[in-house]
This record gives sequence, C-alpha cells and structure tokens, in this order.
Amino acid sequence: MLQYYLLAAFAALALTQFLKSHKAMNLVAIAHAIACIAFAACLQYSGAIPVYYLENNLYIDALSTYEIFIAGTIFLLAAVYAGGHAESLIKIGILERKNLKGYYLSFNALLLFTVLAFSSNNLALFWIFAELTTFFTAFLIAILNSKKNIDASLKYIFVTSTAMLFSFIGLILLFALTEKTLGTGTLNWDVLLKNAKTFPAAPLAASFAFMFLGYAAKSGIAPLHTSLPHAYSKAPSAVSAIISAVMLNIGIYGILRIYSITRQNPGSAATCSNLLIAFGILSLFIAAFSMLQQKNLKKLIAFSSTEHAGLMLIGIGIGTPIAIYWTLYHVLAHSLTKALLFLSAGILNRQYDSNKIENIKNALKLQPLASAGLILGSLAIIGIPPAIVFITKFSILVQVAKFSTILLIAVLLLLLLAAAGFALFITAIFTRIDENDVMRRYPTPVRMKIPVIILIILVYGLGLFFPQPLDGALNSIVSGLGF
Amino acid sequence: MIASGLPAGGDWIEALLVMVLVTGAFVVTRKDLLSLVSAYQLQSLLLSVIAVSLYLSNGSEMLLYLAVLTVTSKVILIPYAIKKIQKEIKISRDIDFHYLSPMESITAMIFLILLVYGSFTKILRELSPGDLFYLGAVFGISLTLMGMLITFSRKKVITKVIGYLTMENGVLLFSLFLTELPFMIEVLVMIDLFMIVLLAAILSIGVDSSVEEFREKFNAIHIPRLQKRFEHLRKRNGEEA
Amino acid sequence: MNASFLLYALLNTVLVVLLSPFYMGLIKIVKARAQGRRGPPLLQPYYNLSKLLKKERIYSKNTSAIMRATPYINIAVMLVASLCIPLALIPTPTDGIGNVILFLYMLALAKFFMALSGLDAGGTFGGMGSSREMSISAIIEPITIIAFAALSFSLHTTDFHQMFLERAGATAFLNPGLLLIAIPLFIVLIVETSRVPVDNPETHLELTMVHEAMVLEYSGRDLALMELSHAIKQTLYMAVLINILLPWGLTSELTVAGILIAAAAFALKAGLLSFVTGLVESSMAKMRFFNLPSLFMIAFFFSILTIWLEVFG
Amino acid sequence: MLSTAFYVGAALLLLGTVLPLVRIGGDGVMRRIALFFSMLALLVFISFSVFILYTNQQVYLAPYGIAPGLVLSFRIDRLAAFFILLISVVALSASIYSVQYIGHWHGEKRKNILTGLMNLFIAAMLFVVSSANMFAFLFFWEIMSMSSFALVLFEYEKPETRKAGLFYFIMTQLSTLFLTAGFLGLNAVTGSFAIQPADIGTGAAGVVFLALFVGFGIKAGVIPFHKWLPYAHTASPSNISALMSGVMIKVAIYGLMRFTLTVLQPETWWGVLILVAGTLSAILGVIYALKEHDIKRLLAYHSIENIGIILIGFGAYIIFTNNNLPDIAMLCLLGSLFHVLNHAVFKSLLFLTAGSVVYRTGERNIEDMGGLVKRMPYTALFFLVGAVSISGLPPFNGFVSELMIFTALLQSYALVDPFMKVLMLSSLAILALTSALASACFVKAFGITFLAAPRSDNAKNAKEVGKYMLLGPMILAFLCMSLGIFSYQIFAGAGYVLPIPDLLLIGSFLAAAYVLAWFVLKNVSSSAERMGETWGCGILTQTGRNEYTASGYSQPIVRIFSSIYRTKEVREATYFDESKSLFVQGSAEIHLVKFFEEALYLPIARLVNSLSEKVSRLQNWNLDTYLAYVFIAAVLIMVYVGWFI
Repeated sequence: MLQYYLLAAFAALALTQFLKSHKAMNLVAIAHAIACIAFAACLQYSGAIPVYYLENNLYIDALSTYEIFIAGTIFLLAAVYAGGHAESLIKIGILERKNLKGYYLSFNALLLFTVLAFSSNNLALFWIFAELTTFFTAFLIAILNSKKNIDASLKYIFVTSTAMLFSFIGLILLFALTEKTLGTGTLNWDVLLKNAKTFPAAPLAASFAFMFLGYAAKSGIAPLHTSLPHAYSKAPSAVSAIISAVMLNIGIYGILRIYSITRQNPGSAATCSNLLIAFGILSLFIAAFSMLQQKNLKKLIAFSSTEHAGLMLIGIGIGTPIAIYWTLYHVLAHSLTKALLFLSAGILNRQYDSNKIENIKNALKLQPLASAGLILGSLAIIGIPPAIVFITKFSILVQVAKFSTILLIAVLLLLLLAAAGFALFITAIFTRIDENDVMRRYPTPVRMKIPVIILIILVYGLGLFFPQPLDGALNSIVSGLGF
Repeated sequence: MIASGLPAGGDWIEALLVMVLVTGAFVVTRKDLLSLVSAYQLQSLLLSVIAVSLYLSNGSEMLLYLAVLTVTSKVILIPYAIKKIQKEIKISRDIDFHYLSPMESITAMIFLILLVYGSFTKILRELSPGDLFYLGAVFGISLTLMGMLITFSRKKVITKVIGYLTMENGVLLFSLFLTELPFMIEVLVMIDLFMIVLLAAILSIGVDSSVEEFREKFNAIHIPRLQKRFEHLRKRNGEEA
Repeated sequence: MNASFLLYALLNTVLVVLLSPFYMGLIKIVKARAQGRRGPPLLQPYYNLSKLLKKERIYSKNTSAIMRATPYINIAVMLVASLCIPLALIPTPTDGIGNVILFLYMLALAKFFMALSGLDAGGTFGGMGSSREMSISAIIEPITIIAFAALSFSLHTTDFHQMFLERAGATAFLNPGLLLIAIPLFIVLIVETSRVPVDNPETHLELTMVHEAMVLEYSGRDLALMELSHAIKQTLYMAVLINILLPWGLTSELTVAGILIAAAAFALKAGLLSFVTGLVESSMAKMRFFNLPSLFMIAFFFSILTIWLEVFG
Repeated sequence: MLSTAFYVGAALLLLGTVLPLVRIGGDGVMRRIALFFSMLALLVFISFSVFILYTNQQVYLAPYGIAPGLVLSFRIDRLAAFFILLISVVALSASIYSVQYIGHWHGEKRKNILTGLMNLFIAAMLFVVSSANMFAFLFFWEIMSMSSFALVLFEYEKPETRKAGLFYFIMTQLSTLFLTAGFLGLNAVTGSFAIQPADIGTGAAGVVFLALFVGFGIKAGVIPFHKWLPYAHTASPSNISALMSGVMIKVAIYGLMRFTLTVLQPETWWGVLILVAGTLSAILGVIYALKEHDIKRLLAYHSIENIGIILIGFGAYIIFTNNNLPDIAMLCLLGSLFHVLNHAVFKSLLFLTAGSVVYRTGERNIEDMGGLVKRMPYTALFFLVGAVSISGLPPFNGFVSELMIFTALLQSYALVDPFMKVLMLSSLAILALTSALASACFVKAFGITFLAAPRSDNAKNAKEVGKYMLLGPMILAFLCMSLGIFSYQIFAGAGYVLPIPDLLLIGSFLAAAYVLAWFVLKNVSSSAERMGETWGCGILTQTGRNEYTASGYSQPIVRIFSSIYRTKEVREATYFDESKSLFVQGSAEIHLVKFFEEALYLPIARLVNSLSEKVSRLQNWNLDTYLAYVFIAAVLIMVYVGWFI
C-alpha cells in the first residue's frame, strides 16, 4: 500500500515542479492530502496492518495509521486554506509569486516526510525523517519576506536540531544496548518492544532520557518550546496550523513509542514516567504563566500547544492503558482544535495585518466567521463542553486523580490559569470597539472559510458523538504499544 | 565488532582524543571566523584519523567508510560551503560573547566533563568494552556539550552553525567508541545534517550583521530577492522607529 | 381554632385597645410630676384621639398610596400582634400564634411601612426619622432575639402562650435567670416605644426626634391610628415583661371572675411598670444617637449572661 | 410517560436555543417562536416536577454514552424535582418578561443571540439538577457557566462589563476546578461517577467535602468567594440577572445539598463550617448591600445574604441531625429548602422589576430615581411585594422560611454540647441583625427609588412598562404572596406538619383588622382631606434635591458598622516651600476599603501577575537564551541520568 502512496507523493512533487499556476499547485497539494487520507483509510479498513516494508525498517501499525490520518486531515484543510491565504499574502507582497513553487514543494515534501516518519520502524530512520520535517518546516517559515521570519526560522532550526542531536546520543546508547544484549544491534521498534524486558534498566532509561530531549523539542515541551511561539506567529497561518497540529504530534508520537519500550522494563518504567510527568508539569507551568501576559494572538495559541503537550506528557507518563487511550484521543482533539484556532487567527491576521492585541478592533463586525471560530475554538481548547477537548481532558484528569492528588491539583490550577489567559485575551480583542474606525473588511476567500466551518463542526460534533470505529482503533493501538 | 580490551596503539588514540577536545576549546575561544572553520576542519580530520586508527586496531571496514565519509563531508564539503557564505556576508570576526566569556566557557567545560564522567559511569560500565572506549564516549558527550556552549555563547549565526557542527562531531565521536551504527543511517544523517546546516547558513545571511553592513553587503551581492527583503526590512525598521 | 380562642381574641383585643392610651398618659404624668410639673389629665390620650378623629387630613402632593395605607396596616398589624401576647387570659395554645418570631416580625412589618411612609412625602424630616428608626431597629433586633432566646432557653419553648402558661403555673416566682432577662427586656421596651434615652416622644426638634419625625406628615384620623398603634405596641412589650417577671394573676381558665381578676391584676402591674418607666425616663438625658450601641450592649450582655446561666449552669 | 415529558421539555428548550441562531440575522420571528417554545417547555417542566414532588417517585432517563466510559444520565427524585420546579417557575416568568425586554437592544443578531443563549442557560441548569452522575453534572455545569459567562458579556462594549465578565469567568472556572477535584477524588476512591451513597473513609470524605464546598461556595457567592456576584449580576441584562441570582446560585446550593446528603455522610464539623460561612455571608452581604446605591448591585449583595441564610439552615440541619434531634433538623432543612424557593421567587421578582425601572429610566443609581410609584404603579407594587418578602415580613413567603430557621435555632437549648449552643445563638443573633438590616435596606431601596418626588429628569419622564414585562413579575409576586399565606397548607400537603403559625389564619386576621379599622374610621371620623405641600420648615415648594438621599439614609448604619466597612483616607497636598507651611492646593478622599479585594483577591492576583511576568521574561526573543535553555535541559538530563538511574 505504501508504494502507491509514495507514488502519489512523488507525482505530487513532480507535478508541482512543472506546474505554473497557483490554482493547479494548490489542487495538487489538496490531492496529495486526500491521497494520504485515503492511504490511512485503506490501511485501516483493509485489515492489512501491521505491515512491514524495506526489510522491516518501515512498519505501519494502528498508531501509525491513526497519526497519518490526523496528519492527512490537517494537511487537507491547510491546503484548502492555503489556496486563498497564499494568494492574499502575494497580494500584499509578503510572499513572492516565484516562491510559490518552493512553498508548495515544501508543503508536499513535509507531508511526505511526515508520513514516512510515522511509518518508520527503525528509530534512527524516524529520527532522520523527523529532522527532515524540521528542515521543511523551517523552510516554510522562512519563505515570507521578513527578517523576523528568518529569525523565527533560525530559532526553530537551532533549538530543534540541537536538541535532536541529544536524541541521537540516546539512539546510539540504545543501539549499543541491543548489541550487548541481543548480539546484533538494532533500532527496530518492534524488536525493541519485544526484548525490552531483557535490557539492563539503567542504560535503557538513560537512552530514553536523551531521546526524550529531542522529541520534546519537536513537540514543544518546556524548556525546549521557546522557538515555537516565534515560529507559530511568523509562519503563514496554514503552516502554523500544521506545525501545531502535526509536528507536535510527531514529537509526542516519538515519545510514546520509546516510552512504550521502557514501560516493558520494570526497572526503567517508573523513572521514565517521573521524567515525563516532571516535564509535563513544567510545560504546563511555563505555558500557563506565559499565556496570562500574552499580547500576541498566535503566540497565545502557541503557548497553548505547549500546555497541551504537557498534558499529553502527563497522560503518557501515567501510562495506564486508559490514560494512553485518552491521550491518543487528546492528540486528535488537540490537532483539530488547534487547527481551528490557527486558521481563524489567520483570517484576523489578514484583516489587521497583525496578531497584536492592540490592533484588533471591531472584529465581531468585520470578521464574524473568524471571530466565531476563534471564540468557539478558545472555548474548546480550554475544555468547555461539548467540545471534544472537554472529554479528553476530563478523562485524562480522571487518570491523574487516580495517580496522585497533588498532581491533580497542580494540573487543575495550571489549566485554570491557561484558561484565564485565553479568556483575558479573547475578551480583550472582541470587546475592543472603535466606532470611528474606518478599516475596510478583508474579503475572506471562501477557501479560507470552508476549513474553519468544517473544523467548528468537527470540534463540537466529535465532542457530542464519539465515532464508534475509533474505539476499536484506539484500543488496538494501546494494546499494540504493549500497555 | 569492536574487540574488548585495550586496542593496540591505545595511547595514540588517547592523544588524538585530547587533541579533539583542544580543537573544541579553540572553537570556543577564537573570534576569527576563518580560523574557526579551520579548527572545525582539523577536528573532523582528527575524527577520521581516530576512525582509521580504530579500524587498524580491530579491522571493522565500516570505520574506514565512515572515515571517508567524514573527510568528504566535514573536511571538504561543509567547510567549503561555509567559507563561501562567509565571503558573501563579508564578516570575518565574531567578537561578542553571550552569557559566558571564553575563559568561563573553558572553566565550565572542565566541570561538564566531570559531570559527564560521573553521569555515565554506571551506564557505560555496562555497555562499553574497555577503558579507552569509555574515555572516548565521555569525550564525545563532552564535545557535544562544548558545541552546545558555542551555540549559545556566540552571537553570529555562522558561529552557531560551527557550534552545531561541533556537537555533531561529538555525537560521531560517541558513536565511534560505543558502537557502530548501520552505514546507511550514517549517510542519511550526514545528508540531513548537510541540508540543515546549509539552510541555517543561508538564512544567516539575513541576520548576521548590523543594518549598515546589511545594506552594503546586499548591494554587493546583487541578489534581487535578498535586496527586496532588505527593502522590506528597512521599511519595517522605519516604521518601528 | 375554636370558640374559646375567638373569645380570647376578642377579650385580648378589647383590653389592649382600651388600656393602651391610658399608660401613655400615665407615663406622661409621672414624668411631669418627677420634673415638678402638673402634667396633662390622665385621660388626655383618649381626648387626643377623639380630637384627631374629627380633624381633616392633609396629604402632601408627593405622597402615594403608601402614605394612606400605612395607618391601617399599622393598626391591623398591632391588633393581630396583640393575639401573640395574652394580657390576662392565656388561651389553649393553637396554631403557633404565640410564636416569638411571628410577634417580632409583625411589629417589623408595621415598622417597615411606617418607615416607608416617612419617606413618602419627600420631606427631610421624614427621611431622617425613617433612617434613624430603621438603624435603631436593626441594632436592637439581635438584642431582642437574644433576650427571647434567653427566655426560650429558660422556659424551653418558643411560644409566648406556652411561656406564660409555664410562668403562671410556676411555683418559684423569682427565677434568677428571668430576673436578669428583665433588664434587656426593659431596654427593648424603652427602645421600641421611642422613649428617652433613645428617643424623645415629647420633642419636635429635628436633632432628637425619631419616631415623631416619621409621623410628622400625618394628620387627622391617620395620626390617631398611628398614635393608637404606638400605644398598643407599648402595652404589648410591657405585657411581655410583666407576664414573664410577675405572672401573678394570669389565668388560663375561662371563668368570668378569673378573667376579671387577671385583667385587674394586669392593669395594676402595667401601671406600676409605667410608673417605673416614667421615673427612668425623667431621670435620664437623651443619649447621642451614636452612643446608643453602648446602651444596647448592656442589654446584650444581660441576655447573654442569662443564656450562660442556662448553658453552663 | 414522565420521561417523555422530560424529553419533550428538553427538546423544546434546545430548539429554542438553536432556532434563533439558525437565522441569526433574521427578523425576530424565530426569536418569538423560540421564546414561545421555552415557555411551553417550562410549563412542561413545572407540571413534571410538581407531579414528582406530589407522588414522591423517581424518574430515570435512558443514559447517553457520549464517549467510552462517559455517560450522560439523568435521575430525578424529589430534591431534583424541587429544584427543577423553582428553575422552571423563575425561568418562565423571565421568558415572559423577555418577550418585551429583549426588544430594547439594537440589532436583530444580538437579540437572537441573547434569546438562544438564555434558553441554553435555562436548559443547562435544568440538566445539572437532573444529572445522575458526576460527569453529566460537570458537563452541564460547565455549559451553564459558560452560557452565563457569555450572557454577562452581552453588553461587551462597556469596559465595566468586560471586567465583570473576566472576573466571573475566573471565579466560575475556579469553582469548576474545585468541583472537578472533588468529583475526581471521589471517583478515585470509589471508582464510580454515579451520584449515590459512597462509603469512603472519614479523612477522604472530609477532603472531598471541602473541595466541593469551596466549589459550590464560589458559585453560590459565599463570602469570601462572593466578589464576582455583584459585578456579574450588575453587568448582565436584567432578565439574566434574575436567572443568575434567582436560580443559578441555587443550582450550587443543590449541588452542595445533593453531595453532602446523598453521597457523603456529613459530620458535625461540616455543619459548623457551613453554618459559620452562612452566618458570615448573611451579615456581610447585607452590610455591603446597605451602602450600595446601584439598584442591581444592591440586589446582588442581598443574594449573598440570602445564600447565607440558606446555608445557616443547612448547616444547622447537619448539626441537629448529628445530635439526634431529627425534628428540629427537619425544620431546618425544610426552612433552608423553602428559603431556596422563596429567594428564587422574590429575588427574580426584584431583579425583573428593577430591570423594568432601569429599562425606563436608563439609570441604575437609585439617587437618580424617585417618584416612580406614580409613574410605574404596577412595577412599584410588584417591587414592594418583593421587598416585603425579602425583608422577611409576614405574611409573605420570605417570612415563613426565616421563621422556620429562627424557630429551629431558638430550640438549640435541646443541644447538649455547650459549644454548639453558643454557636447556634451567635448565628441566631447575627441572623436577626441581618434580617433587620435587610428590611432597613429595602425601605431605602423602595423608598428612594419609588417614593417622593423624582430626583432626575429621567425618573420624571419614566413610563410604565408593557404588559409582558408586568406579567412576568406578576406571576412571581403572586407566588410570593401565596407561598407565604398557604405555607402551612403546602407543607401539610407534602406531609410535613410543622410547628409554624398558620399564615392563612394570620393573613385573614390582618385583612379583617384592616377592613375593620377602615370601616370603623370611615363611619366615626371626619373624612375631609386636602392636598398640600410637604412641610419643610418654611420652604414653600420642595424639589427632589431636598429629599433625603440614599447615602444619607444608610449613613447611621454605615457609621455604626464603620469597623466593617473600613474606610481609607487619601490626602494629597502641594506646598510652596519645603517646610510645608504654605499650602497651595490639595485634596482629600475617603474610600471604602474593599476588604476582600484588598486582602484576598488582589494579593493573589498580584502574585500570579508577578510570577507570570517573570515567566514571560524567560521568553526574551533571543536565540542564545533559548539555546542556553536547551543546554540547561541537557545538563539536567545528564544529572538525572547520573543521579536517578
């Protein structure tokens, strides 16, 4: 199956290289994303998973399918959105028409490598693909004509890549470990999972700690999240949505995979779990307090990503099957909600040419849909029912409560602060009325509106109606991970 | 497989390891960009020599390939690219230090090596076959941390790139002594690295200079896109002022 | 409810309406004599009432229905409240009509409307009187409640009828706890009937008057009703004090002789209490308004003391 | 059959939520249909709950699994039905009132949003009290909180509204936080979300109770968590204030009662805590109310007071129960519950009529009103009924519930523990003070607002409101009266014969005495009357400026309780010379110190702020710093590897 998808992806890359018009390139990107979704759906329904490719270096199981499906969905919506958004960026000169090709090439490449990363069995291969996604993300951030974008892009590259190097140290440790215990060195996840019990605990935990550091940077865990607020706020909104809703997942995915290995070994499970929870709390803390003072819309949303990554870490760290189940569902919930927020914020960004709190006025009148998207998205992300995040957040908290009362109280308090940060910001921008303001309405293209509407429906619809097939999928993921 | 016990010529390798650290310290303290690149070249060369020495002592061909790969990429290709970019941005010195002065960095390094030594004792005892390998692994991690020190204590992006490369050398050193990864992985990692370094270096053109320098520089380069970017920048700056 | 209760209601109401103005006059005379004056005739309050009934009423242009309705509400409330306090004949307790709280809140209802009527004309005096009256009533309220709580702690009931029954049947008349309660009850009586040192019923000086300021705008039969209500209220409070402290003569049997003796006894005891009140009033100067809380604290102290006696004794 | 009724009602309400939002820019037809639906739904709920109350049965509704392991399920028993009844009754009159009231905003969109959100709010409250498990409870609790948050922000253009909204948001989230902590703690011990008796250890129960008490306390406006209430109730539209103050805070009381009575086994110290908190809220609520001149804020403070009274009853119930005095305890509980209903009725009545006044005069400050009794006679009458009820005067409903609590507290001589007796008596004394102050406050509120001559042109030109805006309050005013007069019969009908006076009897006596007095005087006295000026020491014509002001009115009390109000003087002066002898100019101001704000809220806010500033400073735009963080993280990992593994 993978070969068909790869064919489609390369075709998309090639077509983009040769096509000239924006519309066509955009269509190709949309088609690519649809192919990705179709790929995931086929995998899920054909019952072909788990499946191996390339001498067991690639391995697609239920978790990969799930993540690919989420990535495909977000890319699809982002591609539709980009069609309108990029055009308006060109109009004001911040994006050059001749860079469009680069934009779409990176867009397609990003999706390709994301899918490959999720399909990797070999952890080193995963590392390489993850680094490639970093590369293309950085490229997409830097494509706009502004020194600040270059700055943001550089920050993203440096922080992520340096942290990822430590990750590689972890990989080497792991490899040496397997060489020692199994005879031949391997980084194949399935083998590792099977044999984790026989590994000596201390090196396993150490390798986990190092690998964690890199993936933490990828998923925006404090204190490695620092580049993300810049990256999110400077990138075109379609790209911001992708970084937050997909790149973050890559990091969390990596952590989940390696944690599942250490979890098998009774000597390392507890120490690794403590590490995850400690970083989770730290992320929540930093994010919550940063959000309170935030004056920039996209940065606020960026910190919220750190907050949720922290929550996911805590969920993973608790490590009961139910906690993992809900953390996985939270990944989906977070991706959809975050995409909604970024895409809505993108429309406001086009209207005011700014993300700053003081520049946004009369938003409800000028951009009702984006405002609705932002308000509903904010309510959703802070976990107000009936949004999907409420269910996942609540369920994770249930597990936290069973784990430790103090942790529960800390998490609740920090979530409250984060919610307060959102409330402060949202009320501030939407209550700013200036009767004398003569700003013209930005004619939002339909292509930018459609994804927002779809996302609102998804975010609230999924909160009320749990898709039953997902239950089986999530359960098989959890059991596949050995929890 | 690396044979256990002290390989032949262990002292020789130990000396090489120390020299690697010295080049690292050199990178930490020097202000002259060209000599930084040269130091990096030397460091990479030393690494490949170590790889060859290890090959000589235990005869794993992979090490030889690795040495070749290192020489082509890190001694020739990457330094060439960096030097070219350095010429373009016309700066030759990175004077400013952030957080740590060179002497402080060196001092910090001493403690860091101690820390690494202490931290890895338990783990490496279980994994590494002998004292020399243990030392090599510790030096590898230390070199990585040293590279990290460079990335945050030096202002110019181009220096940071060299810091990043030093880190990567540290990782390489670590892997040389601890185990040997599949060669395919090493190649892919190298390509990855190359792409990222190149992107960072290109982007650094946009940031590594004051506004006045920026104008001269970009007029000289005659890259229309950059020029336009500069115009944009000036407009922004004007607005902000 | 039954015929005997109706009889009680009729008797009690008639008694209270007839007797009340008398004590107003009595206190006035006692005060006058104590100050070396002759004072008005004993029946002067009755004359006043009949005079007022003949006069026309004057209403301010600002006033509303509140002003007109208040006198009737007041008198109605007083009449019903008098059912809570048997003066001479204690009925068989029915329907919780003797409830302490009911009594207090009936009076509060009257006060509420009186205070509103003070505001109704829009004059400064009325407003001031109303404001002061409500302030005083607010701070005396906990004192009253605690005094009644002390009563119910001593007598283990919250119903006046039962309390009086118990006291009437009691063998030991001088209960030390109840003696202590007499002090707060007396202070409550002084406060609720607007007497010196809290208020001065004789003056129409804006600095000192409280109750009189509220009824300043009333005239004719409205004023008559207000004064009668005031007199009834005084009698009721006196009755509480008398029947708790000196329950001689109180009867619960429905015989003509018994009732007559009881009524006479009550008239006598009330006369005595009026005499004491008059003396106290004339021996004191009016207190500054904001010094009143200290007076109330004395009452509070004695009530609490009674309760302590009950709780810890 | 009963469950069908519930479903129909719920469906109608949800339709009422969705319809106005479907055609959001529409002309208001949908809005009227939605309001009609909600009235219909509320009538269904009223009959539904009355039936359950009367027959004393339980209704279970089919659960809906919203996600694996999470179920929304409903069970309505007598307690829930009681709260459904009071929510429905108040919401019904608020809906009727809204038909006209909503008209006074500009823009169809806003009116439609207001209607939709109001219906959602009502539905959420009804679902909260019907919830059979904690998940459902929290689910609808949050919807209730957020819809009311949106409604508080309705007039978002005003800066004060924004502040009120934010304050409300944070407090309401804090409340949810404590509830979540309590629920999850309970769940962690029992493993179940069902609201059913849970036998957990004493210590755990105490902790859970504390969390829930704080959570519900915040929502109910118990001092010291009350600060949001005066802001939020003032900022929101009056029909919403009526709902929030009348019923939303009761939902919190429901939660407290439900969880302490059904789920946990209350201990005596819980009762003491509730009693003390209630006493404090009652007295401070009314004392703060006295100095308010903003009519809606004044009413809001009275809500705090009445919540206090309710809690006094409830706390006393727990204490009496644990001391084996079931009869007195039952009197307390019934008194407390009855006060919940009564307060809902008269407070919504007051808010609706106050809303009418604000609607016509455009003023919220009572100093600018006056004379409205002639201009808005019906509104004045209904407000008066509310004022008399809230002051606890017979024969209206507020009196009955206060009487029940008073009578029960007076009977604390039956307790054994001297400490408890003293506690009960203190509570009793303070309750008495509270209720006297409340009546002083409402003499002020009614007197200054409605009586005498108008104090401003707006008041002078006010007109009576339309029929819907009278019909809504009229229902409530009627309820105030009948709940009071027929209280004895109502309780007897429900199977409780209580030692309380029969107010039907008292009421008839009162009416009889009134008529008698009137009849007698009509026949024996002169009926001549004449109109004149108010006497003003020789001033011939008095204007509104001569009248006693609201500040003047409350001044004696403010002065007596000055230690509670705590004033702060601020003096500024400039001088010509350095030795400060030649005075140029200066100012002196006296402020009321907002004690809880200064001592509790602001320090926390400042702490959070300064922490947040420090944390924000970590994000300093500098790549070097960020890389240093990575470095530190790496070093930490090294330490971790060396130390913990």
